[in-house]
Amino acid sequence: MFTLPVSKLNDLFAAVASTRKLYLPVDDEASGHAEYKVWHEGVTLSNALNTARSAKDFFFPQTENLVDFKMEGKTIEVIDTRTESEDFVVFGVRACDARSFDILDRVFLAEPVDSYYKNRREHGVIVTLACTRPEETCFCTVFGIDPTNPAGDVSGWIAGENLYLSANTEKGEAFLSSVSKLLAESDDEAVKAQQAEVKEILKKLPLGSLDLTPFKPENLLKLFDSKRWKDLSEACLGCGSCTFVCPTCQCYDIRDFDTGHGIKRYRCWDSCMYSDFTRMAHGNPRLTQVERFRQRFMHKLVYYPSNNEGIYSCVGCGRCLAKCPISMNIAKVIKALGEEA
Amino acid sequence: MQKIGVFVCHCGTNIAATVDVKAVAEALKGEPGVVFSTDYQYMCSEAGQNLIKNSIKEYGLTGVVVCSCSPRMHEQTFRKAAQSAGINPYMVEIANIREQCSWIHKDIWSATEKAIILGKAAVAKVQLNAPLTAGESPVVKRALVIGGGIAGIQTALDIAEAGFEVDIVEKQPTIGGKMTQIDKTFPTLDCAACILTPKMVDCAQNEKIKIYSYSEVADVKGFVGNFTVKIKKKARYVDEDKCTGCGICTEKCPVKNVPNEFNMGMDNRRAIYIPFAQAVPKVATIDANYCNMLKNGKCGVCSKFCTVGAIDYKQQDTIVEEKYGAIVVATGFNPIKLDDFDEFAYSQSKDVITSLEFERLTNAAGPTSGTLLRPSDGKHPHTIVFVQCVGSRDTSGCGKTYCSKICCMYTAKHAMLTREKYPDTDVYVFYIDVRTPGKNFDEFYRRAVEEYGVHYIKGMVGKVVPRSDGTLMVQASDLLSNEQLHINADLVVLAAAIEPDKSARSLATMLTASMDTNDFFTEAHPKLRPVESPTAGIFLSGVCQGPKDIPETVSQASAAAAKVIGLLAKDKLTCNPCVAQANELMCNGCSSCEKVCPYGAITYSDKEFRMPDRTTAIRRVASVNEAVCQGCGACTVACPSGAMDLKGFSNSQIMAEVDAICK
Amino acid sequence: MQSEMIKRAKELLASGEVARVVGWKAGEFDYDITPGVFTTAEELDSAFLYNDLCEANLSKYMIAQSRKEGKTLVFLKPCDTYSFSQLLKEHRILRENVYVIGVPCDGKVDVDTVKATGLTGICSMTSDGETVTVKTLYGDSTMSKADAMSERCINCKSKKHVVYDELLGEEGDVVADNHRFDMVEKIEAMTPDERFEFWRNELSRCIRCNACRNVCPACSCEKCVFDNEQSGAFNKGASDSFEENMFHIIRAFHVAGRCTDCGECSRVCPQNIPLHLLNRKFIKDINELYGEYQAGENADERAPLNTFTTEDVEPSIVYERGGKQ
Amino acid sequence: MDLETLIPKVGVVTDIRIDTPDVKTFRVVGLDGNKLFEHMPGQCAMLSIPGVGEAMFSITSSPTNKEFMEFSIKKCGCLTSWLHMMEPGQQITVRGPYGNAFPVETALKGKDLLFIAGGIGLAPLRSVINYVRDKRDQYGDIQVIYGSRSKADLVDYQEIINEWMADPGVEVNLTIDREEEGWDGHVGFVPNFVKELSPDLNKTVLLCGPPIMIKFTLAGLKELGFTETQVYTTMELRMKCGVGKCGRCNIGDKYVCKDGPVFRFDELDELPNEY
Amino acid sequence: MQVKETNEFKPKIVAFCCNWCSYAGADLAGTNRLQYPADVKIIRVPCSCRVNPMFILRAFQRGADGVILCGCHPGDCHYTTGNYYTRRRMTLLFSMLDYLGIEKERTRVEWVSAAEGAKFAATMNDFVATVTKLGENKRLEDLRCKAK
Repeated sequence: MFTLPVSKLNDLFAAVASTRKLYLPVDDEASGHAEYKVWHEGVTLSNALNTARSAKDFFFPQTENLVDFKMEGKTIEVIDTRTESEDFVVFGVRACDARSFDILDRVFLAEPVDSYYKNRREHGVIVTLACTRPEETCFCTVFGIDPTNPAGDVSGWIAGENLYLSANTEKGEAFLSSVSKLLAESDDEAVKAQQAEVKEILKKLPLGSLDLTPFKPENLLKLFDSKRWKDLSEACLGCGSCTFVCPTCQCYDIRDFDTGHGIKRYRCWDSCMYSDFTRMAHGNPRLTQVERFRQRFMHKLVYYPSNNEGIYSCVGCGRCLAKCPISMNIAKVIKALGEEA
Repeated sequence: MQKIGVFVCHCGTNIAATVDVKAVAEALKGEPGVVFSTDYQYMCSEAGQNLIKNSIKEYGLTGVVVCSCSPRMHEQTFRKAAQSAGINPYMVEIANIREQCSWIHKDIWSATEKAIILGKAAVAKVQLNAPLTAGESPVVKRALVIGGGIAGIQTALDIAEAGFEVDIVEKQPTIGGKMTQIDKTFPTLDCAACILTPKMVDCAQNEKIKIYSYSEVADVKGFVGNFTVKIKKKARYVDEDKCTGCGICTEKCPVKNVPNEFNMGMDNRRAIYIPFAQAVPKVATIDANYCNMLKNGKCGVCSKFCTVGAIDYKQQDTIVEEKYGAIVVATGFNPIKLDDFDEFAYSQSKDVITSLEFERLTNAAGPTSGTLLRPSDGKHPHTIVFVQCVGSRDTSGCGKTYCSKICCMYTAKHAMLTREKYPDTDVYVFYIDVRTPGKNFDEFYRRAVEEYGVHYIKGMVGKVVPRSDGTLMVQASDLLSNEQLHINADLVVLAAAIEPDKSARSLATMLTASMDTNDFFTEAHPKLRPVESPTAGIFLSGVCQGPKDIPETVSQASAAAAKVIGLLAKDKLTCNPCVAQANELMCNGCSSCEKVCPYGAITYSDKEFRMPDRTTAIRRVASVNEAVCQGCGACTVACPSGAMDLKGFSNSQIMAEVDAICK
Repeated sequence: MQSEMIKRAKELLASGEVARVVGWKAGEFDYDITPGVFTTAEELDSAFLYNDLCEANLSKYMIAQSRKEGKTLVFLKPCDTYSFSQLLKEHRILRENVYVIGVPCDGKVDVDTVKATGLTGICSMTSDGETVTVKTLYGDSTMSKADAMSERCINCKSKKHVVYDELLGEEGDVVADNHRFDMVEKIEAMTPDERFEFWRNELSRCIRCNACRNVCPACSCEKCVFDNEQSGAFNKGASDSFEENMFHIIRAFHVAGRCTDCGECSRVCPQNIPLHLLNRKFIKDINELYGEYQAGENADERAPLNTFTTEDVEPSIVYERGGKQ
Repeated sequence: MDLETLIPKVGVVTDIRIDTPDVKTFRVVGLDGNKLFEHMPGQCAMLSIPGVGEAMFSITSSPTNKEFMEFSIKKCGCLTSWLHMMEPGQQITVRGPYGNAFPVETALKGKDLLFIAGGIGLAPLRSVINYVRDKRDQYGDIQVIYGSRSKADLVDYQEIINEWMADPGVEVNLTIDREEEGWDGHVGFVPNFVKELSPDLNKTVLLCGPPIMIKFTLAGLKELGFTETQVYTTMELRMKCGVGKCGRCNIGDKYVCKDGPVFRFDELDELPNEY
Repeated sequence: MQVKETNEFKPKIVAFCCNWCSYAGADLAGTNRLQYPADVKIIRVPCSCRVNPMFILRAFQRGADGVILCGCHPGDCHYTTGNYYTRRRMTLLFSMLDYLGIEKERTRVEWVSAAEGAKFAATMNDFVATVTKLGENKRLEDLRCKAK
């Protein structure tokens, strides 16, 4: 484990930024939120627990160009516009978001590999930061995530006046060695102490005791047919805010845009909550908001785990709890369906 | 994907001198959908048109772009050519490379570049054109005239003359309107009744004309060529068919104290009455507000005396429904109420009267049998003051801002006639301006001043004060001499402003015809379509459209009739196919489009929709009456969802043009 | 108030007058209240809630609810009644199927406003009308209710119910001297560059989640132009700064003259974009150029964009007045 | 850069056959004149005209055809309308193959096969039919029951008449919904026709057609004594990526584009009824 | 055709003209050989009230540097009321664009009658000059459409 006084954080950021782009949570005055922004001199790390948008944007951005076409007469030219991603470092990722990358990996890196995602994933180094002041909306522990011991290429803690860093992967090792001049070797006493302290707070989290046991593949049809979906979804506006702030939601749309000089085929986030998500010329298998609402939670809690060794596609970051316009969320769904089961 | 042919016209050298037409034809070859592109000396010539026709056949073209002069010039020509070659005329688009390109640019390079872009925009538009078919709607060969004054009478007579049936709806018991109350007409001074009553009789006798007197329009549905109108025939308690108009009932009726509106309330009539001797139809009417029998069931005198048994106390209002192809509005006017003009003491003194009252006082059929006598004491007035512009050209808020147009002339007439009949009277006319812009009008006015010695004073009357001796003290200012005047008058005559009849507003709503802020009906175009309402099939006759004197009214009435005849002469109306169209699946039923439609072409109905989940839902959706819509497109922008689109100028077509131009 | 509302709701349900009740449902914490539909007395007893934290405007739900079998009872706050009335005017709600009970509101406590003061881990939050007591994982604190209210409530435009079948509590008045245009004026006073900078900074955060649109009572289109591939305005991912501008300009334009300024768009925006400032600009312009107009207030008045006068100002007014150069 | 499945190849439409008033069959090869890629019967490909749209279509030619691929496409939306307006020589983009295939090399091997199709539903089955015809010795009896609205709506009619019917090992039963002039074959709906024909219970069924036809045919088959494990079908849902990532086409935990489109009916029974 | 190389900024101007007045006015300008820059391209619409704000934004997206809308003079609309609606809609739209810091001079409404060929030409000359001075549209552009 390595350490660096918090007062020297700026030097660390400067050293990293001298070789590649460094992103970190920064307080945004206009929104009052923390957002990931590129570090440059004068930018300071946010104290907020987490960013309003998740960290998935780094690997799965809101929109990205897939391929260009040039059309002339009857001919089509396919132009592969992909370029090798720049190296970058994301500093200050929380444990929940760090877990979300594993969940996204299982989708995008499964065969056939999504090269756009992979490209960025390979060029990004994730430096996490342990949580010290969880919020009432946090329930990552329910999914077996330890917010005091976040994953990532490098795990980080800010305890007292010091930052502690510990590499978990080769990429992480390389990262630490690239800034080794600034770092000193250290024991993990301070980290352990902090972990113990935070764990006491974690015990008090109001959503820490959500029970996931009913959500298993063998209950698929039973959960699907639950009577509760109707009243849970009744007020749902069918907007996409939960899916767009969610670090694990990965549905996307592919669209063509005619620039006047050619066609740009791009992909953008899509939401299973949207009424036209599955609409076809001759019908729609998910006609009402009940089905769409059900799909989102069934996917997170049943379908995804059924295909991925029981891993839930939710990390308990609490963003959707904070952002849903009508305050309906996965915690309420877990409770409601759990009661029924 | 269309198969488009592009035809670039040289227009001799008009285009070819500044636009490299061959380069344009060549450049457009590469556009999506273009399968043939060529240039030619004169596209509009027969040879040029044949080139288009032959190419349509040879290449199986589905769309045509002609790069030539303005579409205002030859769009019709090329559309017809395309049609004769078997494709829909609306699959033709014109790129205007003459008026909007070759004629305004000198530099060949930039003119050619622009011509190519305009051509591309036209190609992009044609790509999205759809064949359009002009709809047809049948025409009911019958017209309705609302209002039976001189305007309505003239219109009805002219229409009937052309052989079409026409109905007049008049809310009074007789037709004739305001003109019946007038004594003589300017500038010829012929008797109003002498020229009007024969026309009234003509109406009654004309087989093609049907008069609904004492009736009102209750409801109007439909559109040009095909209106359905409900007419409410008010109960007159007299069987029109039986009544011979003998008048015995009006003499025997015991209720004698009913103010006679024909004489402006200056004498009385009975509860059963015939408005005046020449009334058409000459049928008695019972005034239910006064009739003892109708009020408390005690009397029945008229019924006893009626030899033909025409009296029917049980008569009810009835509704008649008729179909019409055209409707003429001829609702006329009324003098404004003068209650707000305290300074003239109109409500305080009987001897302050309006000009229309003055007309009655000088009319042989009037309350004084034509002798000019003061209403208060029946004495002959020696000093008469006429005040013009009472409530006209008034920006103070109590009157009307517009000029009532007729007052200058009738006041001159009154002044002149007074001086002629009673040379011993002093006549003063107070005016702001004297406006006499008609044939022989100014001569008429000058005669009043020069031959008859009427005292015309430029200035306004400040106050009229009734005095204890029965005279009226008129305080006024002479603006020319800048003096304050005090005139001791026996009679003051106020030239009250005229305003549209109160019934016009509700009628306009029924007709979806637009009105201005003064409640005058708006014409479709002030210069080009002055007798038509913007709402197709609605025509305007007389003062309902704006203040007019009799000659003007009659000419407008005939003009409206001519328009109506033109419409009724058609068996079918061809509609403009470039009209709005509502996509019912996207329509919210919010009524925004309906609110901005100047023609009332949009209606709403609740329709049942089959939902994807096989349930049905009832939704309110808009639909456009293609016969009424004129295709302005106001509704398409008012519609937030884009459910309303305009055929021939659709959102996607215009955006395709935008894209092509900005590329 | 809450118990009174429950009592009336139960009565109306029991009498068969209404088939369901639309109100607010309690959540996990005090502040995460969900709009809910109640059909039985038991449901009302267990979850129905009305307090200083019930922010959601329930009027838009009535579009769908009023098309269900039987009448629906809905509780509307004063500002919600404006949205409701506007929807009625646009024939989106079947009035005969709705029973409206107006309920008083003297400003709602907004959790984001409370969080913005720096409080985190809020597990409970209660208001007694004067003071808000906040319990967090890290200690308790209190604040005055005024400090806990969002801008839209501080600048409340009206405490009057414009439509109802029944009113609980006292009827309030239109708040004439509100300061809701202050921020618009501030922006207008900026230079064009500053304004551009300001809005770019705000709108670039948009994630096009459609929360603003879907919550907006004025945005009730059967099919939104932005979702319609054929409309020419199809726009899904905010792929370019243009699309961010386009979406918000056109959305504001489409609701211009119809927006009642309920403020739901800004409340629900996950990115805290002050979207109401766009709508308020239109409202302010309309008030200044065409006379005071409050959407939803008067059922018969024509919407300012659906009418005109021949004396209207010319578009060139924009060059002549407006903000700094 | 890695190979990216979302980036399509360019295909040239070399031949367009008009099958029915609203179905055309498009022959597609690569720019080099060769087949774009190999596939198995039942698999699909994403066809697109950039700027217009992209959609999944079943490959209707048999893998045994080494020269080209064919797609029979019914005109129903924006993209398909464009495809129908194309002329030979037009280029389109193609990516795939996607999804699973009918288990021609495993479960179906050596079996007596009964193909039941309605309307455009013949398209995915045609690939299998021609595949097993080309490998005739590896399969048992082949029976095709095919129906459509009218004679003109029978897809691949010429091929059915000229090749399948001429093939001694293939029994073809055609039906149309309503009587019409010039048709002396069977008249009636497919589900009833199947019941009338009462095929052998040892046959494995490959069923494809409109949802309502599938529903009644399946019921009919069960009445006759067939079990769900004997019947295969192919599904169609909205797809964007084709590789199980965009999140659209799932039925429960199965993605139609990846785990399907071919399902055996007993598999579908375990999934939510959301298709 | 020879391609002329030029470095000076040539703005792209879209002019929406109503069929009855302004388009005829533009024709008249042509008939009278009144010059205005070729940068102006006219789109014919039945009435100025047909112009949806979306068209204007679309033009900017696709690379227009200025958009001008021409209609009949208020009171003279062929459809009686169309341009009154245009006037309100565009006033509000332009005000909103200005509010967003987008150069208001890039948008304009002018009333040009069928008789005002000279006014049409003068208006276009003036508008082109104004937009040329402003330079390229940067604030309401879509970068995807700009890249060649």
